[in-house]
Amino acid sequence: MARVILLASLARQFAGGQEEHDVPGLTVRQIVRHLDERFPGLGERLDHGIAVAIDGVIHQNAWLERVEPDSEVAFMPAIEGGGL
Amino acid sequence: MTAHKYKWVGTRQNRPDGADKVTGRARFGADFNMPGQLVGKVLRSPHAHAVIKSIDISAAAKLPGVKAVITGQDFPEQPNQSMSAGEMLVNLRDVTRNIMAREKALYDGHPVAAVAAVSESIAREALGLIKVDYQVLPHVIDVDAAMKDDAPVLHDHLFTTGVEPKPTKPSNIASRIAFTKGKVEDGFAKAEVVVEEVYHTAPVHQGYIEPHATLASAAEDGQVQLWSTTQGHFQVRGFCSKLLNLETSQIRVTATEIGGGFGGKTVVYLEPVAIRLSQKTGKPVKMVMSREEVFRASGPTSGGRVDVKIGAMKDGTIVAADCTVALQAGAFPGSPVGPACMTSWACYDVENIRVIGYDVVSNRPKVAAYRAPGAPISAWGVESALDALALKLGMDPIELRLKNAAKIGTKTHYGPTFNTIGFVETLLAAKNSPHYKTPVKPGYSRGVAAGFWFNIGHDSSAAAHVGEDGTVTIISGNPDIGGSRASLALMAAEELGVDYSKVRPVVADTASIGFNFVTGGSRVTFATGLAVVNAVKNLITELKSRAAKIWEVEVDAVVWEDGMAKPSSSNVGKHEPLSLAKIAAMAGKTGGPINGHAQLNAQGAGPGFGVHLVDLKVDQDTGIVTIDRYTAAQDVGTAIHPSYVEGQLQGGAVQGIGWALNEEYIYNKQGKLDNPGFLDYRMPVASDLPMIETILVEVPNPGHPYGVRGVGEVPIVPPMAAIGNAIARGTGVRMVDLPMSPPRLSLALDAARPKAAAE
Amino acid sequence: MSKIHVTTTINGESTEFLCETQQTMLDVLRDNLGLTGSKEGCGSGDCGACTIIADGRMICSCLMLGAEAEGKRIETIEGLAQGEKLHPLQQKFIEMAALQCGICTPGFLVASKALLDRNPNPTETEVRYWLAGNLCRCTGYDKIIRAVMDVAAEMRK
Amino acid sequence: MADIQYAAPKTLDEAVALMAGANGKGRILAGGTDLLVQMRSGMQSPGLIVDVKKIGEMTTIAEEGGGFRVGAAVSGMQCYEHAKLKKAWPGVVEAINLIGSKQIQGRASPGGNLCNASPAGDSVPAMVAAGATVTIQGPKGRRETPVEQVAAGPGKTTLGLGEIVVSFKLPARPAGSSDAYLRLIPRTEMDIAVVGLGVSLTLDKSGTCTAARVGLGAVAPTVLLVEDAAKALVGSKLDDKALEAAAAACRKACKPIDDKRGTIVYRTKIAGVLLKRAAAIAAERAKGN
Repeated sequence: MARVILLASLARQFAGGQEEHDVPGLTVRQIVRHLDERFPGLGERLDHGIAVAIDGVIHQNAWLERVEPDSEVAFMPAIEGGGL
Repeated sequence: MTAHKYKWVGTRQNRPDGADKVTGRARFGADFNMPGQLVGKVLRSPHAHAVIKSIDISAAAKLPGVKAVITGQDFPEQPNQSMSAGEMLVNLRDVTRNIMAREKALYDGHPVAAVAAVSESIAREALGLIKVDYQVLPHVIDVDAAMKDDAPVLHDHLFTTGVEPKPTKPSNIASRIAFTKGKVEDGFAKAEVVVEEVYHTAPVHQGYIEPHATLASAAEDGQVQLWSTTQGHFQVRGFCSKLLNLETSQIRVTATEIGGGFGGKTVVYLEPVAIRLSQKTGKPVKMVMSREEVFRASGPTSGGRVDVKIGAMKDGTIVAADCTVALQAGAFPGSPVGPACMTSWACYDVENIRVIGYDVVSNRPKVAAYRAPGAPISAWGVESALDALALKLGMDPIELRLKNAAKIGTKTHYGPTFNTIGFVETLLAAKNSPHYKTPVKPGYSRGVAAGFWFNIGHDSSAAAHVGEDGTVTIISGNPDIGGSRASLALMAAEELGVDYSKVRPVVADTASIGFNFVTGGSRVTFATGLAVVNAVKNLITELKSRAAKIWEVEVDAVVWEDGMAKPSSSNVGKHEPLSLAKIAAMAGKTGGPINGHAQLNAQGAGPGFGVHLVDLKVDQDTGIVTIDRYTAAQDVGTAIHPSYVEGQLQGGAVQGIGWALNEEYIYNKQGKLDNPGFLDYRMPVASDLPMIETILVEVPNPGHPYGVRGVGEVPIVPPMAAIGNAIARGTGVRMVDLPMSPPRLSLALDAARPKAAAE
Repeated sequence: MSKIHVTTTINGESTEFLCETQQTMLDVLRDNLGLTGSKEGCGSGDCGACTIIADGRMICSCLMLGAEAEGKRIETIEGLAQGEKLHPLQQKFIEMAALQCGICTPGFLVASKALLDRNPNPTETEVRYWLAGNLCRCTGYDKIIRAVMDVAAEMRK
Repeated sequence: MADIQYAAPKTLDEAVALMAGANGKGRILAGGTDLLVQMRSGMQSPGLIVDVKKIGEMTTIAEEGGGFRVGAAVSGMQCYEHAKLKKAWPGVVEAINLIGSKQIQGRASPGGNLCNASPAGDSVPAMVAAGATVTIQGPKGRRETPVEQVAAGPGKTTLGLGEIVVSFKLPARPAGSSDAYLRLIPRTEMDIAVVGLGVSLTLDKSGTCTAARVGLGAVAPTVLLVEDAAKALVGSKLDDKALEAAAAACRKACKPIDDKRGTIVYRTKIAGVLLKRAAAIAAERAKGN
């Protein structure tokens, strides 16, 4: 079970305000699928403009990234760069 | 420095495009021309907010030499939803209205029509013949005013998202976002010291010296060739394909050399217009913005309001951190309020945090990214408030930050827990710097501030081609703004074990290499660097297999060392090492050309932290600030080319100094920009500045083979607060609004000295 | 539109061109003569990217009419290198990373040459004030100033 | 687009005839640093451009009756390189040399700065303080007028049709005289004066101020000659009381506006600050002469 952390706003919108959830899954995609089963609509929302940090390492457009059973999986707004 | 670990990485080689750029040979956006090209020009709204009742182009179209006149109606309507264009999430309904107004003009300078003519002067004359019937509406510029209930509303379809219950009437507040960690109320309840203040920043422009420019050639069969000065030619392709209903394969975009971007050249303004004009005329169309157009109509960054409240214990431990950030998005939603909120407290390990953000539209050009988008705005508030706290506690400002510094294992308020980061190391480097150890000169004062940026990875493609003489071409797809060709070539030479001079990096067009995300987010040396390293690894695998064929041994009997194939052990048999040149010379016999390639969505970009120190003097009579000494320390991972890393720190710091002291968009009562030029939009000049000292703290990023962290954006985050903090410590006056320009600072100083003010 | 015939000398070459009255020297260099090394950053004399030398004086070519070039000696960035050899300033700018994007570089080089031609031993302050009319947004000026000081020192040797 | 004519006459008479014949659409081109910017922005659309830089009298600096005659079209750099002029009128030369960047100084002229009639022109307050007169030639011949009487308001002059400002006459200086010009700008270079102030004064052997003139720019529609400030200085040893009185006179003379470059409050305050600082510099220099 990975420890999933949702943005406050997403938690309020989809998960009755609860920000932390234990979710099974070996990849980000599997985690998102499980979340969507629990909170219908959340999966689709997480597909757009959302990045995911697995154990503190930010991934953009991650789908197949591996998630360890004890991983922290935090969903956060995607970051666009300002450039040099 | 970790340079000694490597032969090439960490050395200061001449950039591959150096000679072109010091001789005037390098071709930038406006330097491209085609036979028979037309000149394209844009007619812009003189009003900040107006309904466009009608546009009469007949007189302009009749003018001899005018080949086409277009308006918003010449572009297909777009759905009101976010979708990706060149991997960027954008609302195309808004983008198509930003490149050419439809129902309304939403800011001074908003394009309303465009012409293509045989000469510049005829094009200008034609613009004067276009009759636009405007119904002028009340306008709103500032974020505070735009959020008021009775403010003029820009978009009737805009209802604030992220609030419950859903609003029933439209407003200028596009969205509300919130981030929480712990319970901020509990933190304040136990806090022994509290500081609270409201800070503002003025909108500022990226200020790249090269105006936007493009050259479009659309053929009758629908194929388009485009030259554009951009940070991302693949994004230009993506935007243009969506906005003009063209297939990406039909558009070939070549990125010209680019004269600065800083985030402002990640979107499109002229490109779709030039293509449409070229389609209509069957001729190439060149468009170049004037400096005035750049200021009035290309993406500046937000002005904003930051409400900050910090609760701490007497020993300096911060127990509660609260801030609300409201940012101007310009005429359409999409300010960098997200990153502004996420970066606000990212430097600090605080138990209870609440951050609320508002994305607010107003009658200004749609903001574009600007170096660490949003972060400098929240940092101005947070880092100023921290200094006020340090003064209240009688604590050294670096000690206060050390006491609360984020480190590995710190859980951020936006979700993730930090992996390996270098904030503590950077604070210590600043604390132990010659600058900080030197006593402040009499009449001067010293300020300190910190800054954070995530840095990003994202999509990159690269290829490595071996020539018949064994030299190597490295092909990638990111415009080189600050020396990235050099850093990519250094990593390629290091990986391949050959001389830097044997590796030639080129930036390919959209048809000649796979997709690459923008040059931005401090990603190129990290992400495209990773793609280049992987392409070279892929090449080495091929080189080993060719050597194996030549020696008639198994592939695993061959190793690659110092740029040569060697037998893995003596029992492989006696074989003279094969150099790249030798293998290349026999390529035909062993299977043909030898190339490597790689494509990836780079993950694990390491965040960067900066700490800046400034000594300055305030002229008590005039409010003029003189910067005497400046040091920028930053966690840079590994400095691949130290000179260009230092350059990023120095350039970012000076942009921040401009933001702090003089740069601002000034609007008149009619909502027209009053200072659309370099004379009155006051960017720092050489005589305003001292040398900018740099300290490169190298905490390698575990997510990159050479430990690269992005370095370009962090340096613009700390300067404003560092300068404000120095002013507060020197004069006792805490400035809360940017810029701290002479009239504004003088007024504040006089207010603190009633007698002087009475003069 | 009647055009003006101008005979001038550009980088040592006798040159003739036709221009309209309102065409600036920068327009003429870039559009009529294909010398695009001089850049237009503002068109109002505020950025220095179009700096050239006319009869020994450094000026903004965006604030000079093409017609005024009649009989003048014009020097541009394209004339700085001699054959295969870069000017010491050009070489030093590359070696010391005194450019990032490079758009302001031609103007800085021409202005720096004009400075060293009249003052081979400038102080840092003199260099900073001499180059105050050249905007650079990338470098923070630090490496540019160092490069000019270095070249001055070497040329004095 | 209207065809713009260009002429570069070698004599003043030709230039005057050309300007007189251009029925108001003629524009003088000296350094062009204002004219070309205004043409680009559409503020000016001349029918004829008269380049006066081939006219010797307008492009030379000559010593005359112990003073100097400065051609209206000489560049700031030319003035800067004229050692004697710099020695006698350091403030005037400083002021001319503050017009724009080094690039601009290679072109911009005191005549253009005066005739552009911007209240913020840097050279004008120094010329006013210096008591400079201008020589004007027109269809009706030549006339002389004090420099402060050329500008009529922002962008407007008192010049008649066909009249051209030919040169500036800077008078001879008694011993113990000098001048100074200071301006306030937000940056160290490349800005238009928020306030500009020129002081010219003469001190006797005891250090008492026997003559003074003060020119004040960017605080009113035209550059001001502040006689009350001069009165406050004359007869004093430039002590704090006299300086404060002169500063007060300068503040009193201000009729500024709020704009992108400064506020009424700020400009008024700075006028006083600059008077004190410029007077101190001028006095220090005067002691040396």
